[in-house]
Amino acid sequence: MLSGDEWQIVRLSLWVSGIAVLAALPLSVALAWLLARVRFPGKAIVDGVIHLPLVLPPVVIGWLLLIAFGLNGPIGSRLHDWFGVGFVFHWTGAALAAAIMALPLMVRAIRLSIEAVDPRLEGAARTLGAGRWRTFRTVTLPLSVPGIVAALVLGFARSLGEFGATITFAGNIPGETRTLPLAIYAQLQVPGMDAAVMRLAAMSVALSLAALVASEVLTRRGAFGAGAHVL
Amino acid sequence: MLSGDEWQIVRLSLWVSGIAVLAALPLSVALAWLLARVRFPGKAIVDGVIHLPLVLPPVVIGWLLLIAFGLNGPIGSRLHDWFGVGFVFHWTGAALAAAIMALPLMVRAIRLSIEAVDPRLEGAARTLGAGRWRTFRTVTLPLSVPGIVAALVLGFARSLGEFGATITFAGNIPGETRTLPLAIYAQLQVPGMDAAVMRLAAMSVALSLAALVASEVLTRRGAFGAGAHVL
Amino acid sequence: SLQESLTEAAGAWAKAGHAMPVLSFGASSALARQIRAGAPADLFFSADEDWMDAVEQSGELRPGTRADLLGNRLALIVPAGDRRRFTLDRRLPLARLLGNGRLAMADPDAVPAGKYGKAALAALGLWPDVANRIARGESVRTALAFVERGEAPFGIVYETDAMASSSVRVAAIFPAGSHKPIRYPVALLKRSASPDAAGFRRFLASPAASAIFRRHGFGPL
Amino acid sequence: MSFDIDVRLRRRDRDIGARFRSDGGLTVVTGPSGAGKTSVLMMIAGLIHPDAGHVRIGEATLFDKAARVDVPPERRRLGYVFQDARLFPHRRVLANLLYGYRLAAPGHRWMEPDQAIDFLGLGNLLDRWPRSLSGGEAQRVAIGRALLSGPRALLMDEPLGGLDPTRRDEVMRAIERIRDELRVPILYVTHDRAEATRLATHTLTLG
Amino acid sequence: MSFDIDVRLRRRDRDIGARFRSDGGLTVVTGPSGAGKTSVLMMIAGLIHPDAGHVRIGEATLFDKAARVDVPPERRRLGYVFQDARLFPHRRVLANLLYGYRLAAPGHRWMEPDQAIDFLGLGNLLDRWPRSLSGGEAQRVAIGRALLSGPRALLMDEPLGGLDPTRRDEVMRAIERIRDELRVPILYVTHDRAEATRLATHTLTLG
Ligand SMILES: Nc1ncnc2c1ncn2[C@@H]1O[C@H](COP(=O)(O)OP(=O)(O)OP(=O)(O)O)[C@@H](O)[C@H]1O
Ligand SMILES: Nc1ncnc2c1ncn2[C@@H]1O[C@H](COP(=O)(O)OP(=O)(O)OP(=O)(O)O)[C@@H](O)[C@H]1O
Ligand SMILES: [Mg+2]
Ligand SMILES: [Mg+2]
Repeated sequence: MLSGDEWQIVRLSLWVSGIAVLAALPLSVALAWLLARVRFPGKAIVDGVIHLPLVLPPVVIGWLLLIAFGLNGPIGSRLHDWFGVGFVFHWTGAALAAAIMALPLMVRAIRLSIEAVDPRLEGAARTLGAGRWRTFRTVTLPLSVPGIVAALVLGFARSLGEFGATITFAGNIPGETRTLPLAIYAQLQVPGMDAAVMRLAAMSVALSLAALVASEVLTRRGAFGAGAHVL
Repeated sequence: MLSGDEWQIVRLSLWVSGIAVLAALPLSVALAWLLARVRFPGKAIVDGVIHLPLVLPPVVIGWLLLIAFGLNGPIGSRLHDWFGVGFVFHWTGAALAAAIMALPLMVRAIRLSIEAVDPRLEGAARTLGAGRWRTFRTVTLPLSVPGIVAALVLGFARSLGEFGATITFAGNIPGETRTLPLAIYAQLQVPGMDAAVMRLAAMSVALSLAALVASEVLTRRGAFGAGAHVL
Repeated sequence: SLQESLTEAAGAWAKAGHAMPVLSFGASSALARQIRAGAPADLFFSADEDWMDAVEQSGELRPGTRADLLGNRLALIVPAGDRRRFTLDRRLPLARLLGNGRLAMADPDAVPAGKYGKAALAALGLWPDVANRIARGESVRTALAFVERGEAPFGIVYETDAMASSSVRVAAIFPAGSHKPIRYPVALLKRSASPDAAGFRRFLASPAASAIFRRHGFGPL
Repeated sequence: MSFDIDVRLRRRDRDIGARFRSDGGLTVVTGPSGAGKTSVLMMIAGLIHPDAGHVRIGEATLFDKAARVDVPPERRRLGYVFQDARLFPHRRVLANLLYGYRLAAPGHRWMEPDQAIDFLGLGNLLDRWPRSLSGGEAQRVAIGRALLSGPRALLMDEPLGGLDPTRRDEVMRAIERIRDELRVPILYVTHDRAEATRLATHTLTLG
Repeated sequence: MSFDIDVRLRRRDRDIGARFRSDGGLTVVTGPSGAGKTSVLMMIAGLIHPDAGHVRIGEATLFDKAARVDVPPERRRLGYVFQDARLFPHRRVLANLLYGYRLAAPGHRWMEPDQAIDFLGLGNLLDRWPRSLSGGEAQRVAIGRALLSGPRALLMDEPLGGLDPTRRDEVMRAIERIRDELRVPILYVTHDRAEATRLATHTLTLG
């Protein structure tokens, strides 16, 4: 079916997308909560910045990442000096690009769910002795599970499909940053490689289908005995 | 500030994204409802197909669109013969590509909101004489407004940023399919055009910020007197 | 890339009293696929001979109208601050010069600039040493950006691209014999209905157009 | 008009249901918490599917497991006052009141909005959002909404819960009129003995 | 332990609030629907901010506009039984009951889970999801949850609404014990005269 190289690509894609989504999750939750429940000056700006990866072509995002997180960039140079972390030409760069591209989708999904949580339940938790933070952890967050699951699915799918920012920022290096979309793109450039393209594309689709099915199972688990008194 | 050409690009981007989102909205609502409230065999497949534009690199989606909707494609040829509609090298193609790429985000946002609608309210509407369809229109849909607004914002932003599928499917034709991302990409190909890139990117960002602010106003309008008895 | 010079050439053609041609720029692969899918195009100007061959094989070209219009050269580039010059031959210790860095170039298996680069390095016997030190870009432009930003100490791009960027410097030109000649073929498409198409194609081969291309660094054939 | 009800439902731990006939009037349904009062009303309304039995009201068969009759809730024409008010949060009070009224065939309506607004004391709440109503205010709107939908029978689940004695008395008087003058059959869940004694023409005890 | 309350709130159309002192015991709060009973309880609990006034319970000043004291709800230690049950839908009944119990300092607790489960008859509901409870069952869980949080005072908003007479009597007996033996001050909203007469040591009428 797939060649050894192709398996390596699939494994790398899974790894990069998995790390990207897990890394983006806490930030997404924090931003979603901020946007859903807090009024502060400059909120529109924060919201706008989060949406940038959607609005700008991915190549531009990759280019901005290169400027900021490259070895000579203001953030990248410090990260490199202090922690020895590099992004360009490294799988961490692919994961960073994927996380950034997935972020707006994840924030929005979680935000929708947080906004749908009945604030009266949060009030009840407060009277029972839970502070703001505990109320968030024990009431708001668990009731936002549908949004979190949706965020994981959307984010994972988006990461799996991420191409433009990754190749511009992290380059296309076999075994390091060559994820499925990069491999597919390379094959697309060669006349007559349609079969290889289709095989890799099918692999992407299979991975995301698995994630979808897993998410449906998760949501059904989290339905809190729904189905009773349904109408 | 912007040159005449650049204004034309902005206008075209707005037009293409606007049409794309409006065209995708009814389909998104229908699919979201189906996925949220109906159990049917093959649901996972429908869900999977909807996610394809996220999972596959945009260029592949553009290529698949080309195969299906090109003049020699099974759908494209018929649409051309019957209605005289062409997509390749035509703004309709850019809009179609943008709509397809926005669809998964829109469906998911609306689905999240529909799932959060209390089914007991739908039950109340039924006892008051509203059939399924009227209940959907008068109860479920208005209560899903947060998701619909989120879908419009996400979809519009995604459409504004759409590049890979568009250039592969509809080409890069000034005044016809050269939207902001394509123009930005073209400038990026030319070394030393960073200022032009920045100007166009700023335009994209401004458009999406405007959409964001409009959406916040919309949602606040639709808050049904929230704020009372808040906790 | 062809984009700027072709835009300029089209402008000159229009100034001479003709209708402005509609130009669509994209990767050769995308354009070729659009043509095969029945896109209403008149002329195909490709940076990739393989794709021109593919379109020809699928019978989309008007016989006898294919011609190689432009040539280009392959350059080894370094960041603008780097003052070194090199001679590209078998003795160049490219791998050692790279150190931990990478050699940025377009995908050597897929994109024409990368394919030429790989062939040239192989002919010079340098390829085996650097094969696993390559940073592949999606296009020449991406490779250029890596060198511009100082992420990669060396890159291989077309001379035309190197000339257009002030952040990189040409450290060496690949010897002409180290790779197949870089050619940009053009051809009329069978489907073309425009009466102007053939004229514009002739114009592109004319001295007036050649001057434009030459100014951007192309070598008209 | 009469009830002829026989509904049963298998729950995880035990069976729930009721079987009774009554020739119109107001049937008070009582029984301890969890006896199945709400479940029976929901089955009659068509919001839960009984595992067996039938629901006949007057001439109309609304459900019959054996005969495979199952009229959907919107065509049963039963005015349901839920235990919780269940107002539509996206419609103001007036729009909530008129929701069923507008859907009802004019010939089926037997109360006008003005009347309902008047005896339920909703006059100064009409342009309020449900979320801003007090418990008793919401409950009164819910009663009005059900009455205005022109139902052939009423299902009322503790409709006076949360009402103060004065309102309670007014609403009870209205219910008596609906029972006696309009002869709308009523199924009425309550735990209050005084209410039961005053309103009941029949009593059904569950559990 | 005593209440010393003075809270007021400007609403669009009129002012709402209450001002009273009582030296412990159970204060019944009555008044017509919409009088502001729930609003007063919410202000005391810290869930709505009064525009002016103060809230003192025993020695503790929980709110004082003038002195800029505003203790957050979670540190007021007030057990609130809401007019609607407000159970956490994502926790089973037992987890709902224990939510406040676990957060309370052991020294503040004055009732054990077993006791509450016993006199509220919740034994066979412990592993159920709130969504599957009947109205009365949910209400009983809500009462238990508030009692178990070890509060210094209770705010009860029609706590017996939806309970059948037998349960009602049992819960009332428990409330009497809490009032008399544990001497927890209670603010108790009800429309029921019998309930008021039986439980009240003071009465506050709003509206
Ligand atoms: N999904 C479910 N799974 C198990 N038991 C359920 C479910 N839904 C409801 N029940 C139980 O069915 C019984 C009947 O519930 P119902 O709401 O009809 O009671 P009720 O007589 O209206 O009580 P109340 O007076 O408290 O409102 C209750 O014990 C309830 O807990
Ligand atoms: N956001 C709001 N805007 C305007 N009025 C409001 C708002 N929220 C509450 N009210 C009004 O404040 C008044 C007091 O409400 P509250 O819930 O305190 O009444 P209550 O005495 O508890 O009544 P009930 O016995 O019906 O529960 C009511 O008339 C209510 O409609
Ligand atoms: Mg009930
Ligand atoms: Mg109240």
